Amino acid sequence: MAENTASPAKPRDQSPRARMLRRARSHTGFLISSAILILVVLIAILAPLAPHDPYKQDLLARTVPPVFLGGSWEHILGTDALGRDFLSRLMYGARISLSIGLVAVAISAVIGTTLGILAGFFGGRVDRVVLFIINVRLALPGILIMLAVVSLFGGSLMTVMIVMGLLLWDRFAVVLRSATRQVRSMEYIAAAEVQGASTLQLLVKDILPNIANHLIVIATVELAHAIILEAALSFLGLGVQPPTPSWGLMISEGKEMLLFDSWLITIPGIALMILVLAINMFGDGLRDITEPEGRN
Amino acid sequence: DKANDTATLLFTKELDNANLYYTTAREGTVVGYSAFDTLMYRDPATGDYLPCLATEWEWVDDKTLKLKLREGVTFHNGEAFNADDVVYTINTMLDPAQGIKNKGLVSFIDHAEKIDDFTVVLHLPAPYPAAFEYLAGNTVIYPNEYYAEVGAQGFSMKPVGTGPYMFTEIVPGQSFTLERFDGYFKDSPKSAAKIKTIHVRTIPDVNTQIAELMSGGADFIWQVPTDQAEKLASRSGLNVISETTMRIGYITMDAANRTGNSPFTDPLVRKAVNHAINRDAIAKALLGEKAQVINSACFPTQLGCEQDVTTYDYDPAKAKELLAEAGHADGLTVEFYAYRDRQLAEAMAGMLAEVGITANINMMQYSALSDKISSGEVGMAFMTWGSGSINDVAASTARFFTNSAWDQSHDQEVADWVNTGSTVVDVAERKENYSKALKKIADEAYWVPLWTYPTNYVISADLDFVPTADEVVRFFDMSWK
Amino acid sequence: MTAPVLSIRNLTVDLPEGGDRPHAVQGLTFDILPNETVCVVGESGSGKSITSFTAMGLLPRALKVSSGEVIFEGRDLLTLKEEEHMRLRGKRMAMIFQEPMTALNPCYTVGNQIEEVFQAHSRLTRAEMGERTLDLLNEVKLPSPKRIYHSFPHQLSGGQRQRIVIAIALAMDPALLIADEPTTALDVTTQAQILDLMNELKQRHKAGIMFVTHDFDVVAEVADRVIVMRRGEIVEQGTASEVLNAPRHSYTRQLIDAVPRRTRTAPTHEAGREVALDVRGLSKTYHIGATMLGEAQTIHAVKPLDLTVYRGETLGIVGESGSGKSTLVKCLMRLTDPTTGQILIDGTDVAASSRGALRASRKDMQIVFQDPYGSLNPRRTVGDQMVQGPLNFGARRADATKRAMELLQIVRLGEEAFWRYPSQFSGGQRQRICIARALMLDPKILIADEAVSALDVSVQKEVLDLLRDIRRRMNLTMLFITHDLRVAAQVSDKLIVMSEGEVVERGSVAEVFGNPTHPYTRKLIDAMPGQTWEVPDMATLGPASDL
Amino acid sequence: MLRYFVSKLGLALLVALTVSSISFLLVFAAGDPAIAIAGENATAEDVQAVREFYGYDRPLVVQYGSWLWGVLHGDFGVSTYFNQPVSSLIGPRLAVTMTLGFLSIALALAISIPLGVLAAMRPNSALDRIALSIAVFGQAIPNFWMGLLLIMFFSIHLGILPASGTDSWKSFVMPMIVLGTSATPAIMRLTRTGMIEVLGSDYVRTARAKGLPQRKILFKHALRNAVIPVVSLAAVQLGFLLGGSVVVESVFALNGAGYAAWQSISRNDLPTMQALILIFSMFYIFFNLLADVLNAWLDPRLRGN
Ligand SMILES: Nc1ncnc2c1ncn2[C@@H]1O[C@H](COP(=O)(O)OP(=O)(O)OP(=O)(O)O)[C@@H](O)[C@H]1O
Ligand SMILES: Nc1ncnc2c1ncn2[C@@H]1O[C@H](COP(=O)(O)OP(=O)(O)OP(=O)(O)O)[C@@H](O)[C@H]1O
Ligand SMILES: [Mg+2]
Ligand SMILES: [Mg+2]
Repeated sequence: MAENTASPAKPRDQSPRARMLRRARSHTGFLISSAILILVVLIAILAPLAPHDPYKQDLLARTVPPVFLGGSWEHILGTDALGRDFLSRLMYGARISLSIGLVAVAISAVIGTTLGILAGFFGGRVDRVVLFIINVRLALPGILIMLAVVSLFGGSLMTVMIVMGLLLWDRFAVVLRSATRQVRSMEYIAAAEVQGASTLQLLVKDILPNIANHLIVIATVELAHAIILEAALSFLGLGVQPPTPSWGLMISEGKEMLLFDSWLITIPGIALMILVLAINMFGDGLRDITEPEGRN
Repeated sequence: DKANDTATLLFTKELDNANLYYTTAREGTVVGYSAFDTLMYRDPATGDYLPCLATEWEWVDDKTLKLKLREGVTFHNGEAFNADDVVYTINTMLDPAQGIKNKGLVSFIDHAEKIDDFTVVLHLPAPYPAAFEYLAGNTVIYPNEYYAEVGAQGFSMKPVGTGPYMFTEIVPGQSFTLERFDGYFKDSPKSAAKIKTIHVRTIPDVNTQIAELMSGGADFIWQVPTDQAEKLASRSGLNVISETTMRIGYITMDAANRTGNSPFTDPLVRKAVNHAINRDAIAKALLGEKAQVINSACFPTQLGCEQDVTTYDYDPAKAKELLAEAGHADGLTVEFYAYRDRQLAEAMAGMLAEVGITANINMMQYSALSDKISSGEVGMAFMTWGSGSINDVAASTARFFTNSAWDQSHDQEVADWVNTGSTVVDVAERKENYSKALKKIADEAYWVPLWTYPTNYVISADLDFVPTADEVVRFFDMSWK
Repeated sequence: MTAPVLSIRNLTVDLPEGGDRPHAVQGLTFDILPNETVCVVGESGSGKSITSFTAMGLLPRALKVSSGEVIFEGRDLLTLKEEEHMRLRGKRMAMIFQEPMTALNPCYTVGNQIEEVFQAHSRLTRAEMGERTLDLLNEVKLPSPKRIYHSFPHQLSGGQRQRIVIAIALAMDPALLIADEPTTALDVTTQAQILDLMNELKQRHKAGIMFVTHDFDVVAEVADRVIVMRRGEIVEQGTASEVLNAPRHSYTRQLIDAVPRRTRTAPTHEAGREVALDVRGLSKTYHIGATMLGEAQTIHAVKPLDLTVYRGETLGIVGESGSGKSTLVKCLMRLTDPTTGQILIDGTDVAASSRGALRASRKDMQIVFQDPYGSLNPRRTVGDQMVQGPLNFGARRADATKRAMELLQIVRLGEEAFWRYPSQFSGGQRQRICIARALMLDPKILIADEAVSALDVSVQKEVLDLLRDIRRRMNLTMLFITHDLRVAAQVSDKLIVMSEGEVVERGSVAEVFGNPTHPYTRKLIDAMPGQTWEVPDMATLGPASDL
Repeated sequence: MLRYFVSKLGLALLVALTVSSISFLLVFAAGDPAIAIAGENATAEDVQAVREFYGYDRPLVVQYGSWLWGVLHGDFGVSTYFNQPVSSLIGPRLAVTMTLGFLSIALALAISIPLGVLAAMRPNSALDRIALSIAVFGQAIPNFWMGLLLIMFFSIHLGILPASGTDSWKSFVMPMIVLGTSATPAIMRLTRTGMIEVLGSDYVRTARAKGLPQRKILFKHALRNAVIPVVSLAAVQLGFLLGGSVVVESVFALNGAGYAAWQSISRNDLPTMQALILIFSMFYIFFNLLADVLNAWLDPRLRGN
């Protein structure tokens, strides 16, 4: 509860970053999710160390179950419908899924942030135009547009990333617009302005650092969103092209056998879920850690 | 289910239009057999043409066919069948203003002429040997008065035919219901309907279909992927039947260099691709026992489908050699398009990779891909073709090797043979021309002919049904055990 | 002697771990009698609000009472069950809060919000409730109670809302009324009315009132007894006249000494005849587009006005909230473009200069804002923000840094402040940083927009002293905006009084205070609280008792 | 007030117009619709004939103009795939999707608001943690997987719910759960933060000081204010649900508009797709206006005087 007790700020410790790190160290959710994310990233980086070639098929060893369901140690997580080693595909899949998410989010972050900051900073006509663009974007049923574009250009990894990037920027724009507006109205911006700062300086030195926390938090939300979305596109057969092993594609390939060899969908499904869960928890943690900064 | 004499059938795709001249989908063909009748009927077992709405026919000359019609047949709405219906149906559908979709059904006819109430003459613009295939296939006869009254759109919502089943309800995209037509004419080569109600629902997801079947919500599913079908076979209460169909798979390669930089202009490369793919292994593993590897660019039972052609066995070493000879010792990267059977495409791409051909798979919607192919932008594609269940090379090879937009080889010699084969009437002559064409196609390795597709049917144990090889589900052949 | 309404015995409330001190309040002991107003004063954070909340049972969860008793009508509130306490709240004890703008739920009519009290604590019928509510609205002197009854909070002014809050508090005739800075957010005229009302109600309802404030003028106006708190402890208590006129504790003395005198303390400045700033016909009109709130609006925030400020002079600009003071300043600084008029500095018309030319002229005029928390970028070090200005105008970093160090010394902060972040400074310190930053560019004119309003009196005094000092040292021209007449009187050479975007009065401090011509000015001066109280001269008092 | 709505409506129309032209262009870029219409057996001549028959050989602007003119007269054209008027085709499908959309949003609100309120009452308590985990979980599980799992459990294992179809209310239970849980996390989070903020607000403190019971404070004073941003979010989410029900509709074989839209995309069924995209965007715009009105009712500050 925020009883407005403006306690006299005591010089206590160093930079805002140092205080953030201190808060981070005592935030369990943040620590756990960071650990998971680091693990996934490591797996993605170390994918070349996978036990098998993820593309090497063996039609005589199809759908071998994983070790714990009676398979062999040769294929720890079994093989898929074309006899490819599941563990290896899963490891490469981490790479694909993460890069899809990251690239898509990078693109949308650039678009959304630019629009949001412009609208929030300049207001007036610029704001109206940006709001209109945001409205148009929101009114367009995104997933349908995505389907249309992917079915047009084919679902190469690039297309999927770009299309998602071009359609997921709305949240960045909306949130950063209001965050920028808020920061814009702060007196330190006026102060910098009367000190002769140029617009670019204001944007880069004063606005951006103060909205960076929003940016990062949304980026995590959208990252999770993009990864899930890729899975949905793959489900409809319009995601990444085979044989590229994205987790979404693996789930969608496994879905055929859901009723019989359910591990084909369960393993990548759980992997995906843990990743998305971790990203979301990470985002929540980040929000908790950075939020109080807004006050002073 | 058996208790209320209603069989529920699940289809993956919907019946887009119950007015059969406006659909090219398999579902239309299927319904056509049960709700309508054609002038003739082809016995699925023997391949003979039996009298149906027409009782007798004779060729007056190469281009004129005279038919005697059956008397005493009535449409579902009570309208009597006579020559007016036949003439009206054919001439109406030939009118370009109608904008029908499945032009092939009538386009071989110039016009129909009424001689008397039960005699009509069909005038063909040119000799057309495969005419009976169509007349016995989907060139169904509509009631003229009713059709004139409701028009094309009205008819698709409430179609009326003479078939053993009549439509009672159509929910576009979702389901349709057929009811036994008790006034079906006695002497029909098709049998009368046995089950009272046939309810066909569209469920796009195979898992959901299986779930419905296992939970008793349906009696019949088909086109089930082989893996699932095999697993379902062990379940009690369900029967799994696998039956061949006329659909073949093939890889087409841009031998005519329409894309501008095609490596496939070199026959060595095309042969290498042929050698690289282990069709047997894929067919066996992924399509099941009923799948047959083919070597000729047509379905084996089709009239004129020459079997004695050059074959290319699985030999990766040879493939590599050929590639090296063609100057691609370091390998080759191509775009590989496909519109269905992702797994099969993947398996083939995997094999191509083994010999040094990196095939980047591009899965696309059928329409988008056919657009791309016919505008000459595709180097290599994995396609399938069902010949519209027409048992004649005219419906398969003839489509792909006559210099049309679909022709990826543009071999004038082949085109001439195929055209002759499709237009002369004499069967021996036709076979000879097709044979020459198919031999050259195989020699030149324009295609990689792959395999035939079996269809897996999974039906509840209560249901008695024997599928036919033409991929047409005849509702009137179904009965309860 | 009558029994006290509220009797606090040895109360200690703990602060959560990591706070700046272990206890929010410690060892508090005091009584409140019926028909008595007890003022609790002290600097911000001294524990005034925590004490009130403890009595009301509204303590934030993070805080825990560790010892003591709060006896109300014979019962210890601290051992009471939550439901019982709930039944007392609003009925036997009531509270008024500082911020009237947000104290009422925006979604319900004020009538509804008053009636809720009756619903919770009485068995009146609907009609009776309505009647009682209207009576209350009358009692707190709201015009046309019927209309007010059906109004939503946003349709009322701050002063009107505060009356509603008071009406809510008085609804059940409570024995104890706690008012936590009930007038701090209001302007002087409204404050005067509310204080009158409080005095009147005390008599009528015979309630004991605990009145929390940090303003000694207000204390002088309403208090029977005074309690002075510092850092969670009571340092002094006594009757109003004892504490106000003969404070014993050094802290109390310090507080009272910081109260601005109504007379000018700064030595009269020999203003030159050189014009530093000449403003002609300046006006600003805001256009608000139609929103869901209503039709499009045109607000004449500043109506055409003329101003002349001479070099070295301090011009005080006073006026109540919304009178256009800040808008005027924003126009002068060209933070917003004026609608009409000229702003002449050294013969250049700033109002007409292009963006580029504007940057150059910005050097001449600098500003210090009201909010010490909002006017420093939390993500940049103090030094970084200070040197940015000179760098923008082409100075070398080394020179700028040197200058910054000097200025930090001048505003009495160590050089190490240069490397630290704003969050590590208190409000007063931040305000000094802002002043230093403004001086980095060697401006000719310094504008202070409510630069001390957000600060505690003692801190306020320090900053004012600092400003005075600097002004003398650097021969600065200053525009000093405030709504506090005492502060204005203390620092200004000349005054202008603004009301509804217009200058209604101008002249020297003595002229304006001594002989106000405009009725608005007169009203403003009359409304100043604590007029009867002369701040005692600390030098005449004996040694402080705590020494 | 009225002017405000008129201008807002004007803006909405402009948005709709832009959306429709964007989708129009997109659909045209997606390949020659004539080929899709002509079908598998068509020859090049057939395709050309179709092109002329449907007027796809006219300039794009002309086609767009005539389409728009038709729409203004309530005529969305004829589906090239089903060969039926689009309006009669999509009517029942929209009904299915709307039913599903409303049920799902209702479920989402029914779960997320109480949960959000409970979580906000004691931030960082066990209950709060559980609520947040539910939220995160709901976000992390792909819709189609959850759908198939539900089918496995309720249809095959327990046999109490139909796996597909729209025959009875039972058919909507599982789709509603899947779609509803996907909308839950965002709404719950917003309710929670909103409630936390409102519970810390001055007017709630005033309400406490009045001695009001907890129930009344929560539901009368706090919730109404906290729910205002939730209304806007729910409107946006509802718009998304309608457009995004593709996956769920295909899993549960619901013959809805989302699935139809997707199918029309893959079949180049231009008129149907155009109509659906337009209608979805109109829904979005309409729900947002509706949310504005609802909020104006909830919050008198947003009303005119
Ligand atoms: N919810 C809370 N959590 C932690 N500490 C708090 C909380 N509320 C107040 N405090 C601390 O308790 C101390 C006393 O605060 P209190 O609000 O009583 O001060 P005050 O005298 O009312 O100040 P002001 O004049 O600014 O209102 C301060 O140090 C403050 O930081
Ligand atoms: N950006 C703006 N848009 C529209 N109206 C504004 C804007 N800024 C100020 N106003 C209006 O202009 C008038 C003058 O405001 P201004 O902030 O100058 O008053 P002030 O005297 O500084 O008040 P305070 O003492 O509260 O700071 C007010 O009615 C205010 O509502
Ligand atoms: Mg306080
Ligand atoms: Mg102001």
